[in-house]
Amino acid sequence: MSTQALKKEHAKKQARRPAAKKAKGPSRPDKSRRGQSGPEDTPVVTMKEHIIEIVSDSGEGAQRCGQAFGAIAARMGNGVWTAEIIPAEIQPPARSAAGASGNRIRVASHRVTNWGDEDDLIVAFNEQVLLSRLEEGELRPGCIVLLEDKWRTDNDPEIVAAFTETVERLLVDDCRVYEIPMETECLKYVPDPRRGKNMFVLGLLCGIYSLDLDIAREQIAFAFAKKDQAIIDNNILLLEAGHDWAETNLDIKFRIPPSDVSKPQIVVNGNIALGLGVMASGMEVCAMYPITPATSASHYLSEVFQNVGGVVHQAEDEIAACAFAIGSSYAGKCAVTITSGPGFALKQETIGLAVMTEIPLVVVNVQRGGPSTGLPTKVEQGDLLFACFGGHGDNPKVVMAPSDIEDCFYSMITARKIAEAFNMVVVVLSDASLASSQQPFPRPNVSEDWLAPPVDQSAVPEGAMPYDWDSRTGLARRFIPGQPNGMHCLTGLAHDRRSRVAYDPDINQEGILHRSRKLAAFQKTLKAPDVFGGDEGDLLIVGWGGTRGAIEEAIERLRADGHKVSSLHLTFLQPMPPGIKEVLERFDRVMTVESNWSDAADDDIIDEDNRRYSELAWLLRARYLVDIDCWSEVRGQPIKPGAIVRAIRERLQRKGS
Amino acid sequence: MSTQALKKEHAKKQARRPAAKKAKGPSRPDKSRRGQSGPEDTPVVTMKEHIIEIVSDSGEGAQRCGQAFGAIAARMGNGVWTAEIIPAEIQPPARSAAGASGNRIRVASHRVTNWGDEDDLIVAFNEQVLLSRLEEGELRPGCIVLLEDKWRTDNDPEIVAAFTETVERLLVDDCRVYEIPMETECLKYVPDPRRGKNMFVLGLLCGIYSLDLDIAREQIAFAFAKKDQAIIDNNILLLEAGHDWAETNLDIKFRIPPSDVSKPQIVVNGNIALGLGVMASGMEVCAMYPITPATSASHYLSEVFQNVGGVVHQAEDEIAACAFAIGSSYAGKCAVTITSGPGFALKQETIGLAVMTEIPLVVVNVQRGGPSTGLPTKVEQGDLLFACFGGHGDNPKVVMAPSDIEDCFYSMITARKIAEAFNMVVVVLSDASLASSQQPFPRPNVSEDWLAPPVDQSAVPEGAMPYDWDSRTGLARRFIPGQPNGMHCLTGLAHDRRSRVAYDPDINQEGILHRSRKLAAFQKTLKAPDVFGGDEGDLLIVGWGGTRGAIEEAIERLRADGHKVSSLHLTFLQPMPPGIKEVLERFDRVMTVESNWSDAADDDIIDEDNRRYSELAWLLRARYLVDIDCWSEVRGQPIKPGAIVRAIRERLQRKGS
Amino acid sequence: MDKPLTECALKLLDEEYTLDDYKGLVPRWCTGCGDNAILAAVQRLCRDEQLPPEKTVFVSGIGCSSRFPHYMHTYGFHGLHGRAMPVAEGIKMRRPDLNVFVITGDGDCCSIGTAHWIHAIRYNMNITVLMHDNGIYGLTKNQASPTSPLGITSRTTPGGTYLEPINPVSVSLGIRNVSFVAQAVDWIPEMLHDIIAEAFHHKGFSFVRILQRCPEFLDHRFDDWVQEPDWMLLLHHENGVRISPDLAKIYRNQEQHDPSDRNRAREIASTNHPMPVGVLYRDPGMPCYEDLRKPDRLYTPDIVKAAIEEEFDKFTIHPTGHPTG
Amino acid sequence: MDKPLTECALKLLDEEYTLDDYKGLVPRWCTGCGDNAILAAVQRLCRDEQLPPEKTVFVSGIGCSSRFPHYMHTYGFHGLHGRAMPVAEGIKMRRPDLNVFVITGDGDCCSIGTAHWIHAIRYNMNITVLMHDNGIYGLTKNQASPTSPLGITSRTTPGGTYLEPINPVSVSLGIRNVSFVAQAVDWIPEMLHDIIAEAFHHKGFSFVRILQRCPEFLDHRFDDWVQEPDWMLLLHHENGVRISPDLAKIYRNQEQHDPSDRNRAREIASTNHPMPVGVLYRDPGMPCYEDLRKPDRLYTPDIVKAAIEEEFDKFTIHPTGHPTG
Ligand SMILES: Cc1ncc(C[n+]2csc(CCOP(=O)(O)OP(=O)(O)O)c2C)c(N)n1
Ligand SMILES: Cc1ncc(C[n+]2csc(CCOP(=O)(O)OP(=O)(O)O)c2C)c(N)n1
Ligand code: SF4
Ligand code: SF4
Ligand SMILES: [Mg+2]
Ligand SMILES: [Mg+2]
Repeated sequence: MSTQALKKEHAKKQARRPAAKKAKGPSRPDKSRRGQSGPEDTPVVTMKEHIIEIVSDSGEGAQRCGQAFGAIAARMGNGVWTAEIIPAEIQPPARSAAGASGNRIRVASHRVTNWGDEDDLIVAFNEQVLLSRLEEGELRPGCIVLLEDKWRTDNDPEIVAAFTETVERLLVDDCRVYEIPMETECLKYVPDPRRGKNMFVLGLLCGIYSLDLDIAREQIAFAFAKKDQAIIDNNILLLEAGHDWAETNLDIKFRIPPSDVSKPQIVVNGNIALGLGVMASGMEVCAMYPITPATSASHYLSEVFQNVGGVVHQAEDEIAACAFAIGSSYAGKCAVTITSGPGFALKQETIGLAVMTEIPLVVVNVQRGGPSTGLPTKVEQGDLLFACFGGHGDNPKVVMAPSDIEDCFYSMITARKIAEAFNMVVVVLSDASLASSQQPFPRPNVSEDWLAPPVDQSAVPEGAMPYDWDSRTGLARRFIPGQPNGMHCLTGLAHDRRSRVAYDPDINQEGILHRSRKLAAFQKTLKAPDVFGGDEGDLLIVGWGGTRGAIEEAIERLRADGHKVSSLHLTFLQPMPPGIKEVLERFDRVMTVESNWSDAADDDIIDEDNRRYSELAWLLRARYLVDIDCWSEVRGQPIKPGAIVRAIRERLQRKGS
Repeated sequence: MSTQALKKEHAKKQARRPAAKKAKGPSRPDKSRRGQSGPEDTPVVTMKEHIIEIVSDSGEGAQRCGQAFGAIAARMGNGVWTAEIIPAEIQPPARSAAGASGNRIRVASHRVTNWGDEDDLIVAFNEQVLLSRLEEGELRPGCIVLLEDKWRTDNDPEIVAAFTETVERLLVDDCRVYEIPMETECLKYVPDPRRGKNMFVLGLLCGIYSLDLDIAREQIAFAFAKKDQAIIDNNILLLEAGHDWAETNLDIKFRIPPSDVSKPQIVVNGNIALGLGVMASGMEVCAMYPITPATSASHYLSEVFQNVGGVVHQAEDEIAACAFAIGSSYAGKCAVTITSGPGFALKQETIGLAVMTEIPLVVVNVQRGGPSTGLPTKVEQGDLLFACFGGHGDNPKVVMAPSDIEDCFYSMITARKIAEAFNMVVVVLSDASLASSQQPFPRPNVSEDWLAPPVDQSAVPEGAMPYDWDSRTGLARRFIPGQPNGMHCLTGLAHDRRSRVAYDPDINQEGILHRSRKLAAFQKTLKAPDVFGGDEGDLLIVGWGGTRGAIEEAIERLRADGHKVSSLHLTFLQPMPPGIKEVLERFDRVMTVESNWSDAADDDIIDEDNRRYSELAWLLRARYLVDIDCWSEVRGQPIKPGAIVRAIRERLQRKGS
Repeated sequence: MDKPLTECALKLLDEEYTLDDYKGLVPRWCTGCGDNAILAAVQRLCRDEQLPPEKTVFVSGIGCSSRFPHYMHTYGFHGLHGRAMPVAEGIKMRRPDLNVFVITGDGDCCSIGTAHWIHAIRYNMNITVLMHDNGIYGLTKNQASPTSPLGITSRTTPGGTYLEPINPVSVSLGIRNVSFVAQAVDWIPEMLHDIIAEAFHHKGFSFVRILQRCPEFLDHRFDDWVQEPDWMLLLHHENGVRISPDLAKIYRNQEQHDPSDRNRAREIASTNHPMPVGVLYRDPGMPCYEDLRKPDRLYTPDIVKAAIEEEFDKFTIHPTGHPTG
Repeated sequence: MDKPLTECALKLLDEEYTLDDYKGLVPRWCTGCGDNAILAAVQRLCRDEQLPPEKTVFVSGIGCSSRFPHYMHTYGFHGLHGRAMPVAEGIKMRRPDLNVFVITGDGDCCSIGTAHWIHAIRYNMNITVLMHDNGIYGLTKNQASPTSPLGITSRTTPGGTYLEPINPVSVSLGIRNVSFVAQAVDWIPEMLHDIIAEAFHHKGFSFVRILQRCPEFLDHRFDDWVQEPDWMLLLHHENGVRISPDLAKIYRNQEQHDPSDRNRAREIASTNHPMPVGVLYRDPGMPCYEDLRKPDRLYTPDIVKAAIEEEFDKFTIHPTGHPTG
C-alpha cells in the first residue's frame, strides 16, 4: 500500500473511532485541566517547559519514541534533555516493574541542562511500568497520565484488577488519567501493534505539544534511514494517526515556544559524544573490554572508527585492553581505553606502568553505581578518589570530568593533547547519566589542530637520553621505536635518565620528583574556573562531572528566591586549577553536592572524627583547609535540581538559625 | 677431625700468624683510637651503642654473620636491630657495588627501635662492596673499617689498584682502616675460605665487642641446627679463630653493657612475625602469589602452617589468590592474602567484592618502592591513600599499619578479629623494612582467645535475613554454607536484606549506609593514641607504620636538646581513633614524617594550589583542617633518625625565624 | 570442618527433597533461552541426588548465565566476572563437605577468566563446572566472545568477527591434569541431565561445555544442529552416558567412545560437524588438590597452641639479663 | 605509520650490523644460566637478518628472563609481570613495520599471563615469542611455577610440588588458531638458533618454548637430558629445521616430523622422554590479526576531517530557530 493509499484508509477509519475520553481526575477550577471543553476547541496552553516520560515493557519501543520526540523538539529549536530509563533485566517479564524501559524528555523554551524533577506528563504502555515510576516518586502531583486502556478489558481478571487498582491509586495521588485505546487504534493500521504503538504515541505527543508534523516526519525518515521505505511509511502513518487522535479526542494541548537557537546542533548521548571525540582527537586505537555503561561508546566506534583509520580492539580482559593501549601508545600515537568501575579497578597496575614509563594514555571511566558489580546501569560518581589516588606508590596523573554532553566530546581532544604534551596518563571520569543522556550542542568546527601529528620517526640526536627531564617542568622527549639512535629499554622499575634500572636512592628520588613536577607544570597552564551566580555570598556549592546542570539550575532557583548562593564546577580534579581558595573564602559556607556516599553529619554514631565525606569535599578540605560540608545521594539516578534546592534550604536554615 | 683436635691444630697455627696490623688512619689524641698500645693490653672502651655493618658479595655469608652477631648480642641482653642490605641482582658479578649484600646491626644498652644513622664499624669482604656503602653515605666520619687484605696482593693489577685507591679514599674520608688477612687465616682451618670467612668475621666481632664466646657457640649450634655436626664444629672453630685473632692483633675493644631485659625474647624479622601472627590468629588459609618483599612471609608459612592445620595456596595470580581467600572466608573462617604493591593493585576489584558482600578478609600489603615495578626490594610507605580509597564506588574498610616487629605479630590477631567481628576487609600495611629487620620482642603468652572459633554450622533462625543490618552498627549475622535455613545467594550487585539483587534507590542507599556505618561503629571502639614526648609544644610529628622507631628516637634527641617537640604514631589509619584533633591543637605546628612522595614547599614551581602532600598529611588535613606540613623521603631506605632530626631543626628554624 | 552429620541424617530419614526445594527466585532469562533447560537439568540432578540445599553451593561469575545461583534454593555466590573458579576453589579447599558447582559463561570462562579456567583444570578439585556457551556476551548485550563463530556480527564486530573461535573442549584436553571433559547441548535435555550427572559423580574437576541458545542475540546459531539430528554425534560408553532408545531413534549418529582415550577425545572434539555430545574424557585416577592438601587431622585449640609454642621455641632467646657494668 | 624507508636503505648500503651492534648492557644472569645462550642465539639471529636495531622491539614481562631487553641494543619494553603479550600486540597492531619479539618466563607466561598467552595465540599476530622455561620462579627466588616438575621442592613447596606440570606446547596446540609451536633447549645452541630463526621467519604468532637451565634454583633439572643425548628427540623436516651432521652424530634419536601434522605434533609433545626439540607445528596460512584489521589506506588529515564531518552530519539537526510566540 502506498502512503497515499494508507492515508485514505486511515481517514476512513477515523470515522469509526470511539468517542473521545476525558481525563479522570480531581476536578479543578482551571478549565483546561478539568477538560470540560470539547476536544476540538481545546485551547493551547503555553508553557516554559514540561517533563515528559514514556515507559513500556522493554522491547516495546518507548526508548525510540522518546528519543524521536526529543529530537523533534530540538529540531524545532527547543531546549531538550533526554534521559534513558533502563530496565534492570535484559528481557524482564512483561508487565513488571523491573522491566520499565523508556525515556524522559525535558523540553523547554530555554537551554536544558539536566533531567529536571518530576514528570508533568507520562505515557505508559501498561500500568505496571507506570507503577514503578510512581513508586519511585517520579510523578509530580497533578501529573497527566496517558495509559494504554486495553488492560481494563483483558481476559485475565487479575490484570483487570491490577489495572483498575492502579488507576484508582493514581487518582488518589492527584494524577489526571487518560485511558487511551492505543492498541485498538494501532490495529486499524498495522497487524502487530507491539511494533508501532510507539509511533502512535509519538503522534499523540506531537499533537499534545503542538509539534510540527513535517519535522516529525523528517525525524522518522532520519531515524529509520537504514530500514525499508515501507517501514518508514508505516511509521509515519501511525504518527499521523496518533496526532489526529490527540487533536480529536484530548482536551490537553500545550505549546512550549522554542528558544532562539538556530545554529546546527548535534544530538547524541554522552557516549556517542565520547566516540566522536575520540575520532576527532586523532587517537587511532581504542582497546576495551565490554562493560556497562561504557560499552556503547565502543559500539559506536566499532561502527565508524575505521573511517578515520582507527581500530577498536576488544581484548580478552581489561588488563589486556589497557596493556594493548599502552603498547600502541608507546609505538606511536596516544591510545585510549574505555571502561567502567570494575574494569578501572583491574587496570590499576597497568595504569601505573604508563605513569612510571611516561607513556601517554587516555583512560575513560564511565562511572556506574558501586562498589563491586553494584548497579551496572545506574548513575554514581563514586570513583573520584580512586582515580586520584589509585595505584601503589606515587602515581601522578591528570583527572578530569566532563560536565555535559558537549564536554564529553571535547574532553577527548583535550585529554589526548595533555597526555601527549606531558607524556602522562589522563583519566576522564564520565558517568552513566552522561553516557545515555542527549542534549543538543552546537556542531563543532572540525579543526586539524585537534588531530595528533603523525608518528615522529626522526632520528634522536646523538647523546640524548630517553628521560632527559627538564628540571623545571619534568618534561622529556619521548623516544618512539623506529627513531634511529633512540634505542633504549623502557622499564617499570626505577630508572635513571638513560632508562637503566637503578636502585640508587638519589635516582629514585629524582625520577619521582620529575614525574610529580609534570603535574605542577600542567597545573600552571590551568585557569581559575568561573563562579556561577554571585561572586560572594552565604553558601557556595562545589560540584564536578555530570551534576553541573542540576546544581546550576538549583542555584538559579534559589537566587530567584533571593538566596545568596552560588556554585563552582570543576573540570580538572587533579591537579586543581589555581584560584579556588580565593573563591571558597568569599563565601560564608561551602558544601559539595555529589552522587557518592557521605555519612550524614547528624547521624547518631557519626561525629567529626569518623564522618566519611563525599569525595570532592575530601579533596577540597585537604587542599584548602576549609570546613567544607557535603550533601550527597547514592540513589543510582541523576540528582534532581529540586533535591538540591531542598538540601540547600535545609542547610541554610540549620546553620543560619 | 674432632673439635678438640681442630683446636689444637688451631693453636699451633696461631704461632705462625703474621704480626698484628694497626689501623691506618688519622692520628688522634685518644689512645684507643690511635691504636698505639699493643693489642694484648687493649683497653676496653664502654659504649652505649654501636652500629656495625658486614658486607660481602652476595653468597659469601655476610647476611648470616650479621644475623648471628645480632642474635648473640640479643642473647646477652643487648637492645638490637638488624637490617638487611639486599643486593640489587640475584647473582651480581663478584666485587661489584650492585652486589653488596649483608647486614647492619645496631647494638645498644637500651631497646633499639630502628637501624640508626651511619656505621661506627664496618667489615667488608672486598673494597667494592665497601665503596658502595661509602658512596651511599653510610659510613660516619671516623668509622672503623675492617677490610679483607687479600686484594692488595691480587694477581690482577687492576684489582690491586682499585683496592689501594679505595683505602686511600677511606683515609681521606677520615676512616680508620684495618686490613685483615681473613682468607689467609681461614685457609689455616678450611680448604674453601668462601665458606667460612663469615664465621671468622663473627669471631672477630665477638672479640671486638667482648661478646661471650659460649653464647656465640650456642648461637652457631642453633643457627646450623639442620646441618651436620661437622659443619657446626668447623664454624665454631672459625669463630674461635676470629675471636683469638682479634684479641691478639687488634687495638680496638668495646663493651656495650646489656640492658636489663631478662624475659625470653623472640628474634625474627617482620615477615616471620607476620607468619607467626597468622598462625596465632586462627586463620587457616593464606592464598598468595609470590612477590617481593612479601613472599618470605609465605615461605615461612609454607614450612609450618600445616602444623596448625593451615594451608598456603600459591595461586596462578594475585586476583585468583584474593578470590580464593574470599571463597575460603565465605565458607568458614576468615582467610588472609599477602602481597605487595603490584599485587595489591591487581586485587582491587576482588577486595571490593569482599567489601560489598561483607565477607571478612585480611589483606596484607608489604609495601615496596613504587610506582609500577619500582624498587621491589626497597622501602617505601607509598600505598596508604590507595589502601584507603582503592576500589570503585564506596569501599569502607579498615586500614592499619604495624610499627615494629612485635606489631607485625599482633596485627594479624587484631586484623582477623576485626574482620570477623565486623564482616569487613582489613588491610594491613607493612613495609620492606619491617619485613627484613629483626628486633627482639617479648615472647607472647599464647592465648586461646586469639584463635578463630570453629565454623558455626548452627541453623539460622527461621525468617532471619542474610543482611539483617543492625541500624546502629550496620552489623548482621553472617550465613555460612552448611547452616540450615541460611540458603541465599550472595551477590556483588546491589542487594536488599535478603541478598536479592535490587536496583531500587532506597535499597542501594540503605546498603551503602550500613556498610559505611560499620566503620563508624568500629571507630567508636578505638582509643586515642598516646603522644610521645610532651603533651604540648612547638611541633608535633605524626607518623605511621615502620618509621616509628626512627621518629621517636629523633624526638628524644631533640628533646634532650631542649626542643619542645613530640610525636604521635598512628596504628589505625582508617578509621582514625578519636582524640587526634585535640592533640594536634595542642601544638603550634604539625608535620608528618613519611617514606613517600611530597613536593617540597620551597620548590619554584610548587605552591599551595598544586603541592602534593605526603599521604598521611593529606588524610589529616582533610579530616582535621589543620595546616599540616610534611617532610618525606623516597630513598628506598628506612628513614634515619638523624635525617629526621635535621629536617625538624630546619623546619623549626625556618618558621621560627 | 564441623559437620552436623546428625542433622543431615535426620533430614534424610524424615523427608525427601522435592524439585521445589531447589527452586529459588523465578528465572528472568529470555523466552527460549537455553539457560532455562540447564537450570531444569540441575534441579533434577539435585533432587535425584537428594543434595541437602544447605550443603550445596553454586558459584558463578557475571553474565546472564551467572544469574543461575539466584534461581536455586541453595547457597549461592554470584561473584565477579571471570573469577568464579578461584572462589569455588577457596570454598572447596576448606569445605570438602560441600557440593560445589560453578556456573560460568563463554566470556566469563574463556575470555576474562581464561587463566583461572586453565589452572582450575590443573588443580583438579572436586568441583562441577557448567559452562554455558552461547557464543556471545548476553548480559552486556551482544558483543563477540572467544567462542563466537567466525563472521558473526555483534555490537563490537558490526562487520563480523575476525577470528576463528577457540574450542573450549580442545583447550581443556591440552592440560595435562585434565580429569573430566564433556559436551552437552541445551536442546537434548535428557542427555544434558545425564552428562551433568556424570560430571557430578566424577571425583575431580569436571568441565561441561553446554552449547546454549541465545535467541536474543545469537538466534539461529545452532539451528542447523537443532533441526538436523544427523549433524549431532552422540557419544556413549559404559563409562560415559548411555543413550535411551527414544533418543537413539532420533539421533542416529552415534559413537561408542571410551572416555579414557584422550587422543580420540581430541579428534572428536576438533570438529562441530558433527557436533559431539557426551563424555569426551575422564580420568578417575587424577588426584584432587584438596585431598593433596587437606589437614592430616583435626586441629584442636590445644594442638594449635602447642604448635605455636613450638614455633616460638625456635626463635626464642633467653637474654642473660641485667646490666653487668 | 611513517616509515623513513630511505634511512634504513642507506644504512643497509653503508654498513653491516655486527654482533656488537645488538649488545646492550652486560647481562647479569647467574653463571651457567641458560638465558645467556638464548641471548647469544637471538643476537646472532639479529645480525644474520640484519635487523635494524631501531626497528626491532623486545617486549618482556618481569622475571630473570624478562631482563633480556636490557641486554639488547634495540628498543626494549620491560613491562609488567604477565603482560608482555598484550603490550606487544598493541605495538604490532599499529606498527607492522617493527620486528616484535616477546621474552617471557614460565611464571610470566603460564601462570599470571595465562589468559594473554592463550589469546595471543588466537589473535595470531606476527610476533616471535621466546618462553624461557626454567620450571621455577627465578627472580623472586625459588617458588614453584606451573611447569615445575612434580615433587620438586621450592620455597612455597618445601615438601615438594603437588601437581603435575602443564605442558606449554600441548596447551598451545589446543588453541584452534595456533600457527607456530616449537621447542628448543638452551644446551644445543645450534638448534636453538635455527628454531628461533624459523620462528622469526614464520608470519604469525610463533611460540617457542625453550627449556632453560637455572643452576641457582633448579640445578640438575635437565641433567638427564643434557648428559644423555639419547633422551632427546630431534625433529627435522624440510619445513622445519635441519640437523647438521655434527649434531646428528651426537643426537641419534631423530624424527622426520612434518610440522603441518597437528595430531602427530600433539603426540610428540605429550612426552618429555624423549624430549622433542624442533618445530612441532606450523600453519603458514593462518591469517594475522593485524592484517585483518589494518587500515585500508593512508588516512590523511583531510580524509579524517571529512569522515568526522560525515559523522556530524548523521547527528546534526537544524533547529528552526527563533521563538515564534
Ligand atoms: C571486570 C568486569 N568486566 C566486564 C564486565 C561486564 N560484563 C558482565 S557479563 C559480561 C560478559 C557476559 O558474557 P558471558 O560470560 O558469555 O555470559 P552470558 O551473558 O552470555 O551468559 C561482561 C563483559 C564486568 N561485569 N566486570
Ligand atoms: C603483579 C606481580 N606479581 C608478582 C610479581 C613478582 N614476580 C616477579 S618475577 C616473578 C616470577 C618469575 O618467574 P618466571 O616468570 O618463571 O621468570 P624467571 O625469573 O624464572 O625467568 C614474580 C612472581 C610482580 N613483579 N608483579
Ligand atoms: S540475552 Fe541470551 S543468554 Fe541472556 S537471557 Fe536472553 S537469551 Fe539467554
Ligand atoms: S636465578 Fe636462575 S634463571 Fe635467574 S639468572 Fe640465576 S640461573 Fe638464571
Ligand atoms: Mg555468553
Ligand atoms: Mg621461570
